Amino acid sequence: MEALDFALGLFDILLVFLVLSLAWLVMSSEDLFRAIVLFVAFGLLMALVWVRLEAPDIALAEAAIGAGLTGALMMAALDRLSSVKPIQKVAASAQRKQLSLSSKVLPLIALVLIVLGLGYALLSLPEIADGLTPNVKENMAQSGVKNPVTAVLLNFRGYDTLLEMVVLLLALLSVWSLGGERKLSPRSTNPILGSLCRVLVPVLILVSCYLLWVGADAPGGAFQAGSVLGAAGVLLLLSGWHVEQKYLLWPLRFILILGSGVFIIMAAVLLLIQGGLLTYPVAQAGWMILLLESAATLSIGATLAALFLGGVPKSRVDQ
Amino acid sequence: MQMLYISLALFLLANLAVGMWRVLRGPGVADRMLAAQLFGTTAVAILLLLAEAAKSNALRDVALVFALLAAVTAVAFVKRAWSMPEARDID
Amino acid sequence: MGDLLTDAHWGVLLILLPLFGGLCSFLWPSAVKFIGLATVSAVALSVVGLGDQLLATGVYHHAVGGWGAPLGIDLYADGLSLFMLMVTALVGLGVSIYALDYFDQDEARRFWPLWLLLLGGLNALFLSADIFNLYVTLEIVGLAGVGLASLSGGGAALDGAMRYLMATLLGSLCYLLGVALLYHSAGTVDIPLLAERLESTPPVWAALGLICAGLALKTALFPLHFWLPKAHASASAPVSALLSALVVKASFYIFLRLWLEIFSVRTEGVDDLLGALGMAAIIWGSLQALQQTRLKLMIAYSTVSQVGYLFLVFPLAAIGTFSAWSAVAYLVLSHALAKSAMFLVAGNLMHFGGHDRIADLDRAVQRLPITVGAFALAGVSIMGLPPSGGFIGKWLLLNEALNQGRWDLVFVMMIGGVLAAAYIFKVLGFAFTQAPVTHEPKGVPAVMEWSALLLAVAAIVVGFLASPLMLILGIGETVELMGAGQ
Amino acid sequence: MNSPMIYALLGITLFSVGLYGLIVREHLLRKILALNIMGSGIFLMLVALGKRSAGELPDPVPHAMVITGIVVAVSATALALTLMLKLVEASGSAVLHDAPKDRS
Repeated sequence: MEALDFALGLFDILLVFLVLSLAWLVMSSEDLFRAIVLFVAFGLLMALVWVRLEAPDIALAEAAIGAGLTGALMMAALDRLSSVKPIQKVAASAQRKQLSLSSKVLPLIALVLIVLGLGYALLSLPEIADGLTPNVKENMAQSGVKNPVTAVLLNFRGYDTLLEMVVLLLALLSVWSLGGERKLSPRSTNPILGSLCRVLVPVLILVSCYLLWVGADAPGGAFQAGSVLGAAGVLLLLSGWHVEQKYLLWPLRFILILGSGVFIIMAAVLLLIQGGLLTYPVAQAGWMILLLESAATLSIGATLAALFLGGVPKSRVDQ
Repeated sequence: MQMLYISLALFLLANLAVGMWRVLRGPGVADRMLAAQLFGTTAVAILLLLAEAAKSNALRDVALVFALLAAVTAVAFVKRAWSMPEARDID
Repeated sequence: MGDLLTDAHWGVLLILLPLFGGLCSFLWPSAVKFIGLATVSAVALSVVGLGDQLLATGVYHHAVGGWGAPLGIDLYADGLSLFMLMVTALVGLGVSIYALDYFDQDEARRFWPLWLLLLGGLNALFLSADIFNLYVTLEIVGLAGVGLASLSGGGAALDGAMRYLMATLLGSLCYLLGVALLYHSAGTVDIPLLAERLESTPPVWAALGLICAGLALKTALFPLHFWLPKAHASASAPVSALLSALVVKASFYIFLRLWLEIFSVRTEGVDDLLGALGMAAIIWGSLQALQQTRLKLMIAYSTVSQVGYLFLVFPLAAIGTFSAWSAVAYLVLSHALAKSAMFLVAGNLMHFGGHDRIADLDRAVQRLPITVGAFALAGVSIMGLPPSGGFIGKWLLLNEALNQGRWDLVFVMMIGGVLAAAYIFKVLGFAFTQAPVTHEPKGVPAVMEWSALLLAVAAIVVGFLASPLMLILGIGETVELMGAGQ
Repeated sequence: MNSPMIYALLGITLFSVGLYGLIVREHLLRKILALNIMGSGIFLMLVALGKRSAGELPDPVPHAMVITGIVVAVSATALALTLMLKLVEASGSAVLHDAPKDRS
């Protein structure tokens, strides 16, 4: 047993070292492409950290978002950045020279001080603290689900999740209000990409449904399922997916607001019936939560894919 | 048995450190991308080993999502590499 | 019927209505103006309903999901929350009416969903008793604010929006780290429970510092104001009004709420530091405002200085009196009304002349008497002259400073008033003179002129409503907390 | 020192490294990466400290908070990236310059 603990301890220390050096390299490497590759690697290792911290729900979300979608988003942005304007290099590098030693050393000293101060604060926290574990355990039977994280997300603190859906929608509204229609790229002529897509997209959708369903009892749930669905959407967009213009107006908008809409309507209905915001009747809580999660999954998937597109989508047929 | 899984996971993690060096050194975009892909594959392997060690189904799910998403990032990377073969954006 | 009205969940409605309206306006872009105005009016009525309820029953308390703290999230409204909701509804109504004519159809389709969701986020923020929930509402307010700030397009607006986004995200992250530390110190994120359980330990200290820094950044307290002038000056007029009048106040409200309820573990020094920063903000902001050649930048810098006044309360209230806290609430109210009126006036002048150069206002007073009148009235309140709302707030604060013998504060407030008079009269002066180059002005729709005037008049009228407003502010336990130090 | 505490300390170090990058690096893409690293650090600290409970299971409430936090982070990142691209289109620079004076 001791040897096992030792091996795990070694694993932890190596992992911490890797994560920290990756973060530092993301900040310090000169090349932006390299920084993004390192950031994706950082996300992968963060998912391992979540596993070590017994947080498989977060590991799933991180695997889908931190290591997957964010990387794809950054890569696409870098791609467009270099196609927009290659002249900036000169001006920026000229400005870099002006950065004197003091403007780098002072923040570095501040960084060390912050780490020391916060570290001291952390170490003076009590060794053992239960947090809200007992409260969650006590009320699990009334929550309608068996996975404690899902119970917190959709029931105990469901109101936060409602507002979170609004945040997601707001990000998209803000992106769209920046203007600019983005044409869906032409269907890719690359046969490898096409066949990859044909295999991967159905699998991703299937996995998404699985995560949604399993989320009630085991790690998984709407956010993870939605992220995987969003990844399927990103893959379709990358391979030049073709949608008719008519689906891009009303139906798309409807799916985008479905998650927050169902949440708000459910909240209002429960307020009328139960006299409380998002107070589920215990017997019905299970399917109500599943309904909310299904709507949220669709919206999250659609929103993430639309965010990846980065503008109001427009089909090429119209051109 | 558990000890074996953990030791293997540790070994693979050490492998990642070497892979990181490849990302840093380059020299080409393709090297970096392949190294990043190696990261993904190794991480999946580590996850499966940890899943076996902990007898946890949830970790197998995580490995599955990892593997799938690695493919999506790969496509995003490849698209980028095709369109800009020797891009160097210095900030 | 009477029972139905006092028993209704006005608080919950205040959150759900604007969010629902926001979704509807996104789904039916052709009816945005109708949906928008209907929603904002309904929200205003709900605030009245909530006020009626609070006057009858004291505080409003609702355990979301029926769980109750610490497991669940609680909604909570007392006099201070009601006060902020009122400010939001008033300014929101004025700006909404203005926006009807300001935006063309395409801009309106983008403006209304963002504004309605922002309104929902603000209301949720003022009603929350849970610091993690407050983080989520802060994100709603921040992202909606960024979306609105970039609405007018163009390099300057995008630049301002980007600065704002960076500042607001950094502020949120600092706040969140503070929340994490507090949660692990006390095992709850509910404000009343935190107040009971927190002790003066290093993690609580670190949390206090992080939360104060994050919120000060979002409130644009000197020297963390660097993002505000560009973001507020380059947005379109109704958006600038909303950002300056409401969004900045939202983070200040959280600051105030946490200060009153859970940061009683603080020691001396922090409040003096905040007071010193406030004084610096007043002087620096006013001097910058005086130097500006563009009207909107001048108004934005004036916000920096007026935010400074809000922070003067912390050293004064260390001894703890109700009048110091009511002074700050009064300042929030009158600044929100006056500043939104000023930005709307700036919008009118830009619409009229196509620019906002102060030196080229070109006898605007003859052609837009209502608009310039609105500016003058709003200016009276900003300068703190009687009988305006700004006067009451500053007078209460000054009185408190005199009582406590804080001559430094008295001195800075006096200087601030003189400088404010200088920059406001500079604008009025140019509004009377003829510009060297005359141009063909465009007419300004009456709705835009009158809504600006209405807000400016309101900023004056609140000066006469001191006793009912104090009554509202006194609802609930906060009074005891406010007077606790006496 | 036990392993959750090591990860918690890693969390605050990541927060500080991100903060350093945010202040020192000028390219907006780098600043966005920095904000993401700061966020990851906070999430890590939040969850790691939740493992101090006496029972077998870690505290699920921070887990839920972090999952929502990750979604907020990705939406803010997407918005920031789009805003950056628009800004580059309009001004030709992916760096926020402090303009000397506004042309009036």
